[in-house]
Amino acid sequence: MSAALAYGLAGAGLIAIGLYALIVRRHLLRKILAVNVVGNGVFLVLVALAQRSGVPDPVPQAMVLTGIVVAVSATALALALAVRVRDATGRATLDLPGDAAMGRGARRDGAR
Amino acid sequence: MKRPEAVPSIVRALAALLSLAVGGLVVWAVLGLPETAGLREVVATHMDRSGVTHPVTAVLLNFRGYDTLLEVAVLLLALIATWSLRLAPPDRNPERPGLVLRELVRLLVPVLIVLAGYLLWLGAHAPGGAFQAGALLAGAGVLLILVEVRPLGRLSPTALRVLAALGVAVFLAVALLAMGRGRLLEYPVEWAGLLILAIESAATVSIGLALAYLFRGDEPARRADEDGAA
Amino acid sequence: MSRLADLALLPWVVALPLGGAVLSFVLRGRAQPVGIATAILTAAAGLLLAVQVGDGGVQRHLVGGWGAPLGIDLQADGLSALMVAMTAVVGLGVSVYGSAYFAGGHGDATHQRDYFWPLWLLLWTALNALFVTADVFNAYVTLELLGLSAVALVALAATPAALTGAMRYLLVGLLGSLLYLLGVGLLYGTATTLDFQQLAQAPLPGRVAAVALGAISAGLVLKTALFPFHFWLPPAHASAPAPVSAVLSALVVKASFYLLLRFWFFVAPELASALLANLLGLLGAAAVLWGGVRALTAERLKLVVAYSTVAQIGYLFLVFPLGLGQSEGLTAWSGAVLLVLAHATAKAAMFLSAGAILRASAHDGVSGIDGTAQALPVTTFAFALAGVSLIGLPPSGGFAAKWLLLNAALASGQWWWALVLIVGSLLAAAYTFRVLAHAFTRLPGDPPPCACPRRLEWSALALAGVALALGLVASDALDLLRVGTPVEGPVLMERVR
Amino acid sequence: MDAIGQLTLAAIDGVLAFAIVGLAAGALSVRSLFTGVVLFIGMGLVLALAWVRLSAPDLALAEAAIGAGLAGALLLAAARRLAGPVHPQKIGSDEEA
Repeated sequence: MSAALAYGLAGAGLIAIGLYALIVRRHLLRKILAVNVVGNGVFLVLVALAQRSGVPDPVPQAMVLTGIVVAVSATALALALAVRVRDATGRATLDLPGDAAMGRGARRDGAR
Repeated sequence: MKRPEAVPSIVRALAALLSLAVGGLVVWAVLGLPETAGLREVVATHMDRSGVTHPVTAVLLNFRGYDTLLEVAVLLLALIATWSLRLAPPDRNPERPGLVLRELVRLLVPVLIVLAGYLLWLGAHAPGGAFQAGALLAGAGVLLILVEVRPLGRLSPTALRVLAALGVAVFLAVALLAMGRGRLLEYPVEWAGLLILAIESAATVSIGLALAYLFRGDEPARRADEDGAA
Repeated sequence: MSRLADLALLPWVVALPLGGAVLSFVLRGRAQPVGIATAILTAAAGLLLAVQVGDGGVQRHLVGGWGAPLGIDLQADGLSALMVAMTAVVGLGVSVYGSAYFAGGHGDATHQRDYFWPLWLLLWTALNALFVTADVFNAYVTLELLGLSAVALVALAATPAALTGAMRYLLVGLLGSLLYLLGVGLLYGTATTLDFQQLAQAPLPGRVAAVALGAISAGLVLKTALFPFHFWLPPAHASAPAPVSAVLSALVVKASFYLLLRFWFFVAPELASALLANLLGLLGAAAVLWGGVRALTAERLKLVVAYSTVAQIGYLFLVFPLGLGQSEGLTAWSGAVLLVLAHATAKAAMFLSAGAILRASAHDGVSGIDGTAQALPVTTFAFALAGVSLIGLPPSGGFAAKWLLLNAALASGQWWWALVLIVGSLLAAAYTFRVLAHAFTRLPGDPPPCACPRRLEWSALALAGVALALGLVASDALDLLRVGTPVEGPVLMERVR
Repeated sequence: MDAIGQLTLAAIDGVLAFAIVGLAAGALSVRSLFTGVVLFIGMGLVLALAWVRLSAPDLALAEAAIGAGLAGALLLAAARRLAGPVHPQKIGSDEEA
């Protein structure tokens, strides 16, 4: 098994685990971690598949470097928003207390 | 900390199925990819006109510099967006940070700043560059925040905003100036190295500042009342 | 027009709003004048670009002078030009509205105004950059810039509902972008290029291309809020400040839809099986019905308008079964793109008028707007005009668009899609009249006072007017769309078989 | 490179790949959020080693500094705030929402 293949498979694994946790976990911090796990999985696949012939290709590396900076930017905003959501609603989940704001849609859609 | 787990088991089962399917498809695709050398050769043949000798830096700041311009804008956007949320200022530690920690930070911060400068310069011909250097600067900022010193605390809020936007501003200005003689971001070959260094230096400052202030969360108010030496 | 042909407008439609965003952030107290000036310049550049493409054909700009696959190219064909022009028109209307909406009033207005401008200009940057990029990875960066600025603008409302809606929007958007990026990586792994045109010409081996396009489509469908992935849209669009709701519904969901069109009509039409096209059409049909029913039953005014967006997005996806691999493809293609334009202007007008109406009404429920026709006649008129286009009554842009889709459905023998169009229009009529009936309910006594500057009312009316007039200039828009068209064939304007 | 050397490297790759997936799974399933964040940071550090093995030293540096380092600091700070007291603050009026 080549190095590229091993990491490519690990990337696929991260995508699957992260996707599952993003849907199933309720706490916002955990959801944010899950998105980051998916992201790291995608990055691994990107670099690994450009590495199969053994020579490094700088273009996917530059793409992933861009991706890492975008990911940390998004994570920072997501964390700030999570803190803000908790300050406003008292809980760090996507559920709104009561359905004051959304009407019936809140319960149905909020379950996701 | 307790885990709020009220997700019905049917949702869990469906999520598990979906995740397995997605993971399986990715594996299937990865196994089916042809072996290519990618654009390595194309990059290599154009390196002499890029102004730098490290291929990743050449791609990031010259060949695909437009991506990087937008990427620096994304980081600035994250800072603007976070500031727009108006978080409550971080809780103050009830006891002052210990003397050991303060001394350690006093020692580490200059080291990190020097290292950042080194990484920035290194990027032209070896692994390194603005993002890694900016992260080190931000690390120094985070350390200062941990001992309750606001980095660049003597600056006015407007000056802080100028520094945060410097990376995008310089990058965009260079890109547009290059258009005077050619196309967007088309550096004259003999100037490419210098222009890239200028862009990276400005970007390093902005990246470091943005990341450090993202750690802090709130935008410093107009009156700077809590800062010590920085 | 030789001077115009020489202008390199492609970089400017991105550079202008980006520079304006930076400036409005740095000069915080003067964010608004900077923002207005930038909006005018950006809109002018966008409209000029459309003229340039109409006169001179497809425009291309090699950033850095390298050219794909090494560098990133910018390109505007008819489709891109129409999208940039649409953004210019809606963007200008929203900017005028925003300049009045965030002024004065409660104490937080200054904070909102000072952040609205840099965030909104960054969003405009992202939209234009996305519409003119010829590079699939660059499109990923613009998608992230778009998503994050949209989320921040929703959160500007700072209510619990808006903050929670923004959070969900962020998580869904990030997942969508990452799926897109995964597909882009796989495409690069097989074709060694990131350029749309070169990808279209490269041989894409079966299974990798299938997974790549699957991931890209899944990510973009999630971001476009196609049923059943619409769950995040109503909470976000309905709880944002009114000008932001307008931008989200009118423009932001169209950006990911535009990329779907790029991939399925330009890059890999040969990979689109009838099964896939019909599946997308089916989900679109479900969206039309579900969105229409929910809009009809929603209690809050802005939720009505948001669910109407879910329904109207559904129509757009009929382009896949009607346009891909059909001999009447160009008719459906023209209809769908025209509907993108018509919905953008009409929905922006509707959200903007809803924002003004809510300022004058007792509460945010549909029943709370009783009597607004007396207090805000201009705004109520704008809402009604926008409704005319959403329903698809002549002579509006919505009518021309649905007429084309209807012709495509009948001419290709797929009458069941025509049924969806008709039922959807009836639902649209029902929810529009439900709102208008309340607005025209006379209240005893004087109309309630409203802190509604004229700019709030007239900018909404102007956009509604554009939506209406679009039907009259539809053939000009379709001529522009033919520049670099991926679909051939006649445009069945006249007859229904 | 001799056979033993290649085998050793393959083993290292296998262990790193497993560690990445294992740490991610742990980060997303462990009971305590703090532990989850710490495991996530650990995953970032192992990922940096993986980038070295994939001949991407730029990414290794960036991952260690940004992906694990700064994102880790952000996550830890947020975890602390999310576990701490709620800061009631001005929220927008519902009049418009």
